[in-house]
Amino acid sequence: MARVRLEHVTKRYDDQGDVVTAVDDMNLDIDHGEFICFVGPSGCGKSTTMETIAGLTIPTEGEIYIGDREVTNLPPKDRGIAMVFQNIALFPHMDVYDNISFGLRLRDYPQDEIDRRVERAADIVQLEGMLNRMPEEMSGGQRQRVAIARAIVREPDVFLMDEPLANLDAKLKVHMRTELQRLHKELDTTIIYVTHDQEEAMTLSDRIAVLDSGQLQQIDPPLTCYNEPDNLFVAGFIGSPSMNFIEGTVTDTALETPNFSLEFNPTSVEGVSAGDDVTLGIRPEDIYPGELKSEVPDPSGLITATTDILEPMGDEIFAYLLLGDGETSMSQELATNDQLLMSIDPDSDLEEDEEIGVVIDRRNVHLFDSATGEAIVHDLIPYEADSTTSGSEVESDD
Amino acid sequence: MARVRLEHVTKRYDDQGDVVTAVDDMNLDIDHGEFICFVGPSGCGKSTTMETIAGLTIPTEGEIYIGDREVTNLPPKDRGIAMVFQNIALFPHMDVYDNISFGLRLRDYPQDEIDRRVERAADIVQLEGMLNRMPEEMSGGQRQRVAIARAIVREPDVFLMDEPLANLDAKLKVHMRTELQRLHKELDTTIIYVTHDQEEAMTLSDRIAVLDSGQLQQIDPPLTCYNEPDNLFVAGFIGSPSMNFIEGTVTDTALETPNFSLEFNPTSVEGVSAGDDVTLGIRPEDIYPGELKSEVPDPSGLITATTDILEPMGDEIFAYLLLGDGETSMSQELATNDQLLMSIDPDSDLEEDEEIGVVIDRRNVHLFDSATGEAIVHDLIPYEADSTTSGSEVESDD
Amino acid sequence: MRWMENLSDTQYAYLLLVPVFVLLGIVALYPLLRTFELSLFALSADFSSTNFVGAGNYVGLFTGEKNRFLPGGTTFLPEGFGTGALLNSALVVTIIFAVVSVLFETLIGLGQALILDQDFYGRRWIRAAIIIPWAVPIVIQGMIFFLMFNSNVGFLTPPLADLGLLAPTNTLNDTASATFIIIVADIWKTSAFMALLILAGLQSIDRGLYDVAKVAGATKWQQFKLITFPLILPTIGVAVLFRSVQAMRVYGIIDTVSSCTVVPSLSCMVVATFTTREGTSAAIAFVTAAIIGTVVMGLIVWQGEDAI
Amino acid sequence: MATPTDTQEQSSDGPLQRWTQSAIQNPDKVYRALFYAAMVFFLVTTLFPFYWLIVLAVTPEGNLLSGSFLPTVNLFGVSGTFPLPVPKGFNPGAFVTVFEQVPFHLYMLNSFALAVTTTVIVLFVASLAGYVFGRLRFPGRALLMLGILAISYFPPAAFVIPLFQAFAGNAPITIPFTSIPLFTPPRMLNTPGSMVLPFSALFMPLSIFILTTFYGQIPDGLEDAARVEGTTRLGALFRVIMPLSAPGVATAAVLTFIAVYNEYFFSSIMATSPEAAKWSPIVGGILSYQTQYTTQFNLMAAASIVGVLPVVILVIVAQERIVSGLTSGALKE
Amino acid sequence: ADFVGGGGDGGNGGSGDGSDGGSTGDGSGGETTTVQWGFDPVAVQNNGDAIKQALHDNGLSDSIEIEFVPRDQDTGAARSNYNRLLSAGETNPDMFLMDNGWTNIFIQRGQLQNLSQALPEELLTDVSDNYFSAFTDTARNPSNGDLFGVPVFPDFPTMQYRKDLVEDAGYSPESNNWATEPMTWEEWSNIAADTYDNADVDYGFTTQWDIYEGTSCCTFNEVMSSWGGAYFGGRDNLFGPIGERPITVNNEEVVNSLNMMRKFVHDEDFGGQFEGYGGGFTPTEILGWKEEDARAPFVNGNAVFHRNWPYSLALGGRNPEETEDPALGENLGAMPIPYAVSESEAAQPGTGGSTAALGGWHMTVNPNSEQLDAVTQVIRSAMQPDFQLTLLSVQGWLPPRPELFNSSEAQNVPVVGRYMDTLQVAGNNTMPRPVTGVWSDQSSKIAQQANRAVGQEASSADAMATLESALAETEQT
Ligand SMILES: Nc1ncnc2c1ncn2[C@@H]1O[C@H](COP(=O)(O)OP(=O)(O)OP(=O)(O)O)[C@@H](O)[C@H]1O
Ligand SMILES: Nc1ncnc2c1ncn2[C@@H]1O[C@H](COP(=O)(O)OP(=O)(O)OP(=O)(O)O)[C@@H](O)[C@H]1O
Ligand SMILES: [Mg+2]
Ligand SMILES: [Mg+2]
Repeated sequence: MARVRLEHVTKRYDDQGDVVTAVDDMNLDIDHGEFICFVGPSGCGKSTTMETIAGLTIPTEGEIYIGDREVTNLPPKDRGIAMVFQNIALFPHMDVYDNISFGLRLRDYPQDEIDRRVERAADIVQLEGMLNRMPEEMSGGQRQRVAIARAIVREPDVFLMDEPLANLDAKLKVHMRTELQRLHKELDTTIIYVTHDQEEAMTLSDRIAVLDSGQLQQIDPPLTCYNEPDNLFVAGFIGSPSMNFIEGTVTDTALETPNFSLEFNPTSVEGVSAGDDVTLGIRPEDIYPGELKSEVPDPSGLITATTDILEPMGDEIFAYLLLGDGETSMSQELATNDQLLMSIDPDSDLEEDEEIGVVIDRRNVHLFDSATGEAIVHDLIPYEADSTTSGSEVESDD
Repeated sequence: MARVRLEHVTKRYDDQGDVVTAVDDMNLDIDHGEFICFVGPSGCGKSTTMETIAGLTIPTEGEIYIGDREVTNLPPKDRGIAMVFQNIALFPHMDVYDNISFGLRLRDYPQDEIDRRVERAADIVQLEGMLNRMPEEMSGGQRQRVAIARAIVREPDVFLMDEPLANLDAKLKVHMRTELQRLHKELDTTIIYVTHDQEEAMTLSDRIAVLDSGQLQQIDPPLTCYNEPDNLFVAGFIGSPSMNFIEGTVTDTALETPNFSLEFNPTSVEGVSAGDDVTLGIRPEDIYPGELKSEVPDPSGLITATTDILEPMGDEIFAYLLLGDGETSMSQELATNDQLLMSIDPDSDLEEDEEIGVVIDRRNVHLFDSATGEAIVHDLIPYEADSTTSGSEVESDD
Repeated sequence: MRWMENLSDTQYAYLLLVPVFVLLGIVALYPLLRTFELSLFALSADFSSTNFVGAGNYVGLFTGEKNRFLPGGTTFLPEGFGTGALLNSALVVTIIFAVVSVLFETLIGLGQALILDQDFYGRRWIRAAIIIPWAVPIVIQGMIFFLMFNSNVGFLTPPLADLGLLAPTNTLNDTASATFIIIVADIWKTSAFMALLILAGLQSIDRGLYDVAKVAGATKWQQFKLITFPLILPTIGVAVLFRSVQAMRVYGIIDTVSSCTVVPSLSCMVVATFTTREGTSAAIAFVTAAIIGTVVMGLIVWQGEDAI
Repeated sequence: MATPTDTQEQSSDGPLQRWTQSAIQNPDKVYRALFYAAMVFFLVTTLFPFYWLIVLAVTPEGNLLSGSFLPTVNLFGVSGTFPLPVPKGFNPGAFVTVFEQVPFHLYMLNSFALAVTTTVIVLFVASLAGYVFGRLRFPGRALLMLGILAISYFPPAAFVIPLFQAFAGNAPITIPFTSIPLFTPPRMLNTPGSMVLPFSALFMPLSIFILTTFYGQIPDGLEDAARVEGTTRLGALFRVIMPLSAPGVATAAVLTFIAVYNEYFFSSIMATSPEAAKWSPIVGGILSYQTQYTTQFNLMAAASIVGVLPVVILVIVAQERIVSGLTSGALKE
Repeated sequence: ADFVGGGGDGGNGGSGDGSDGGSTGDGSGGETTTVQWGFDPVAVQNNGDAIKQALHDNGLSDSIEIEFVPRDQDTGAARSNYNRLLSAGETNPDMFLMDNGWTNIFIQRGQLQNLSQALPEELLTDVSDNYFSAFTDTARNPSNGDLFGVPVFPDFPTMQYRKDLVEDAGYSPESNNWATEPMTWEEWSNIAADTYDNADVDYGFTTQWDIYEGTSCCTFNEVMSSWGGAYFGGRDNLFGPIGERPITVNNEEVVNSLNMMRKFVHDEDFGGQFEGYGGGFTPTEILGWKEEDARAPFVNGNAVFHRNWPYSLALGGRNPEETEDPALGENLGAMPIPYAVSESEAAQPGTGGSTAALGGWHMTVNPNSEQLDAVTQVIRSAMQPDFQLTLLSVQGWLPPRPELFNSSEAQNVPVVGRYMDTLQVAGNNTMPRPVTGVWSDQSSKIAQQANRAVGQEASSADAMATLESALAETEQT
């Protein structure tokens, strides 16, 4: 039973007196058979957490349990894990076959069993003809696939995968994703997975763990993270393009922002009261051009905006809108009060530098406490009974 | 003037008698100041092509021109290029500052100029406080950012970037993308860029070059590649999730596929005649649930299908549909006659294993010659004058 | 084996070092202690027994009192600053030998290694050729050079004497000339040692780094200076360290080409007094080790603590 | 990556001009030329003494010490001294005599056996130490390394007397500075043990330092990967770190092997007489061509050529197995 | 006899690896006892079986088996080896062959079996009465005269020359009895210079003057003695007492002897002192020469005179037709080393006249040996004149008994036999090196200064002054 638990795990690197806390008091409880994705900005401690679970790094503090055993100080080989390394780490002196079969040979599997498994793994990662290549003779993606194959032949209790698909093309990624899901089911293993690809995190995981600066921000099923982010950080991090954030103040009847106001009744929403400073979060897909107002369940009033840049993405277009007389503010901060990103249908005939009106789906407006960043509410106007008549509200999706 | 031209460039590796053709008679003409993305499956020759341009690999055949000079045999240092390597390749014995400033120090830039540029580059890649770290003390993404910074401080005529953002999280990717675009404009350089991220390719590039098995498949602006793929390979490769392919035969009045038929007039479409074996391509966003039929400009007849798996992605849901009595065929081939992937609005209340009717937007149906894979037509029913009334056809985008 | 994996780094380190400790303890440490014990005794006047003299042997060395046991006119410390006095001093001769030979061996070895690191047709044969000197036993190396400069058949003395490098007659009994010849012989043989080690360092460098350097605009020289050299520096460090130590203990080649009377190295002094004056010999051995230790500490400090 | 292919074809200027022309266009040619010049220089300087050895070997014994090896040549009336030594007479029989006079092959076998055993022991023990010093940080590390290094400061003679007495096994070993007996060691004189043990100890420090350097440079990532795949730390050392440090390990092995193969000081002492049966090594064999007054330089030369060649061949073979630039492609750094 | 081991015919011995070492510690098992004898390696290799057989032929019981243990070729290495063996209390080998140059040091350190106690009286008397006494003295304890080694063979040099060349120059060695009547250096040098001028050879005289034991023990010692000089005031002080004997190297006679060598080499005149001498016929190369370097040109016909040991006679006297090595055959002549002052005029007691430096080897006994009786038997057999003649014939080793020099058997030994007369004269005029506990410290200092003087790096007087003070230091105890 490969339940994985981290209790108060902390890892500090002492880099010539200047201490880096890579993992900060991390508590995690991952069930047997779960598929967990770690996401978070670069340098937030994902790989380090993986390494402590693998036993490659001994945590400065805290304990780690796999199954029923405390494994904090157990060597990696006794933890029943297999790992795909972010840096790939193929053995350069071995060919692909030897790299893949390394772990099996260590465990003295019979030769035919090894052959069988290696073949199957090579098949899964589509490297059939390359078993005799040396790592240096392969492309980046091929190397990464070898690394994946090396882990999956082992069929361990826990898989640790650190960005295993980063160097693969979209098609192969999709393929590998399916294969990983199948493996996950077949082998009934626990998988801990680091990725920067939100789509991957969304499709693969049972729960997503969002990390920042070594701290766990939220761990929840993908849609929960998407729809009900615990705090500003998660809200901004999950979803691509990112959620729009606008600072505002709660009045008795509305939410006032520098460029527009949203009517709502503060008393109907728990945790909000007039006078509060809040940050408003709206996802790009919850903003609509004015002419579609009728189709939005709970539209806000028309907000005037100017289209700035249009980024066609094939299946959608990102429209960067400027609110009010706002200059394009390229600030790095979360809240970009004067800017809104809207995603629209590719057939749209919107032009750059056009003045348009947009509406916001108030049902999908998130509110966060500006001071702490904690989420207050995820639907400014809550879904009501009328949401059962969904048929009419569902927009055609293209 | 950093126009980059490849003429009949071929690169073969002789791997113990077994010849690998990494690049196969590649002809490319990249204008000064263009931003070109190379995309293609893993191992298709992207990195190798980059290396020949950089001068790290001498092509087996063919010539390379940068600006007005033939550079085929010129050493890399005289080509006026900077490169971000797929394998990152930081100098392990130098700290971040030294890694970034390497190229400048070689050219004896004055110290304050070096400091200025390093600082700026570190700023762009958000590594300000880490200039004294050694590579081994950094996370994967941080290393990659050092590699990017090392290239951008150089301000060369041509940038070669081999998956520079693969290990960065979505937010940072977006940030880096903007920065790269700005750099591109500011420095007026030519950028050749390898990526697996379609969004990246779409947003960044002036033209996308699609490679497969060492051969150039298509080089065109992003939307052209998306909307008018030259052949089955490009059609299947560009766009995520991938285009649906269904094999069919042309009759006098329609296109017959095993599970449905699309009415059309073969005579109205050049290159098609009754009796041809063709492959039908439909993107997931051009398939609609039956109830939205009215809103589709040129809908096909209702096609019955059963929902198989629903994959919620946050801003959309991928619905895997089974046509006819088709079993889930997990074939690796391009055409999956019994399966359709449809992307729908996340608010939809579709359930798994539900029998529904779907319609296809016939205007966006692509036809390919089944034998050669060449595209025949990209709009089965061509856009007509009525398409000017676009306002009504644009669906709300969420 | 499980318990081994659970040890802390320190425990694990010491555990793995046990075989080293055992081996070196038995075969190095124990004899050294015994030899040190010997160095505290001196032969009695009638040669039949030894007396405890404490540090007497050591003091005698530095006061010059023990010089009489050293071959020929050799002194331990120089007795003046004239050329003759300096070349009579075992310490000075040893240091001259070490400095000059190690310097040239490093340069030549580096050059050879750089060549061997290239890809070219027939590399394995060139490599063999360059290794040959190292495989030649010292006796033979001595014979080769002895016969090259021997007064009957040596053919190299006249041309080199014309250049003023060697004394034209009695060459192998002239300290300066003999030292020169011995240094050349040593360079011939041990440059290969340097070359082998440095070559190994070169071969361990990730070739990818050169790609980066090339693209960044590094010339060959800059690639060498900024990538190759810093990356092989630790290897060169080890090579120089050990060559210096070996050179400071030079004996065999002196004995075979010339003699310890003519080119008095420290090790020569140990061997020369070895059968007759154990105490003195042991004391010289320890003083030699101390001197080498001082030089090594110097090297380490000079190379930075990273050397260790 | 690859070396440029010289495909330029030039107009029909003089060859030198053509070369300069292309050299200017392609500085690699200049490097190449310099490279070959340097190579030839090194080849000549390293091989000349060896050539001299061959000259000595084939010169009949009686001619060795009389008359110059530089023959006077008379070319078109101008007589001068030929600048290269050439054999005075030709007697390849020396290579046969070498084996007739003493069982030289037995001496070679002795050396070979001693060298192989020592090399194996040294590599094993030094690998452990190299791993410890190269990859672990622990208190006392620098001090221990200095201590191990210090052993090589001592002239070999400093070890000999006590070791000989211990290996003679005639009297119990006493605690140094006392006469308290500990135990009587087994008699080891004239056995390989009495040579292999001191060799191992004395050649150990060099190998430890070499391996420390090389093992220290292997990226942690690869050791991590091996451990996750199921090796112990030691397993990772022998399966990944050692093979990856192949150039360093091979060099340590070659240096140790050759040093032991040609070692004479200890073996001449631990073999109480220079007989092949008493494990006297190759140099013992070579020296037996020397008698109180006469020295058969030709036989010594022939014997050393015979003795050196196997080592050189071994080295070539060993080196051949070492692939350059082993770490490339291993990691995304 | 091809005793230096050059020829291919020497393979009969099997280099001592045959005997399985079965004897080493396992006692004598009743019947046969094995006596191990550290022996000359070339002799073992070439004639080991013949020598063993000769021992048995001379009365050694068949129950005693001899096993020769070849020692190191280099005498210094052999000495170190034996020193180590004896200090480690080794019981094997039971007997050693020891160089007279260092036997004394083993005696002084008490590392050898006192044979005066161990051997039967008759053997001791035989040694005292019938052996070259100067040679035997190097095997005695100088303080009480106890015998620690029995001489096996002495070695003394002769002045060898090219009969054909001197005859061509008008001299007649036969009629002037060169072979047995020593001539003065003055006479000799004129002959040498004269012949050198008349012959087409590169060198008039080749000898050894390198910085090595051979110069201090022998070549310099000879020349010095023949001038009536000595290191430590004459023959009586050769073996001590250290520190109480005078140091006489800085005396006129020694300086003169060196100046004479300089005359030979550089044709220096020293204000007319050597006006009557021939000069300039000796190459500077002697400063770097040992025996073989000096012998090579001579035996190749490129020198007139040559000073060397009997082995050189044995090699060079061979018929050139019968050997591949260069040889001179009947053209090789030998005479005693010339002298400058007669014994009666000598400044130091016991010196003067023709002087041959004394080399040679003794058999000594390991005090830890567990089979002294068997060893005694071996010594007894090895002392038999017949055995000694066998050694002369198979190995070229001179007999240690003067009387044997005259025997017809000795005269009949091929090649060396021809020079027996000369060797006998040399044997009667030997001068041992002054071996004491400090000799090894002194030897290299002597050689170095002698070399410097003849090499003109310092005046002979300065060199000897330096040497005098250096020797004085070594004499302190
Ligand atoms: N040194 C080599 N020897 C043999 N084959 C090689 C060598 N280097 C590359 N190849 C092969 O050449 C092909 C192209 O490699 P390349 O690195 O250009 O691919 P890529 O398009 O960059 O792929 P990826 O996206 O996986 O990085 C691959 O099939 C690869 O296996
Ligand atoms: N050996 C080390 N010494 C000092 N700091 C380190 C060391 N290793 C990692 N760090 C730091 O610890 C932090 C966490 O690193 P980690 O590798 O876990 O990040 P990550 O979440 O995997 O990032 P990425 O997505 O970029 O791979 C980073 O800020 C990194 O710089
Ligand atoms: Mg990471
Ligand atoms: Mg690539």
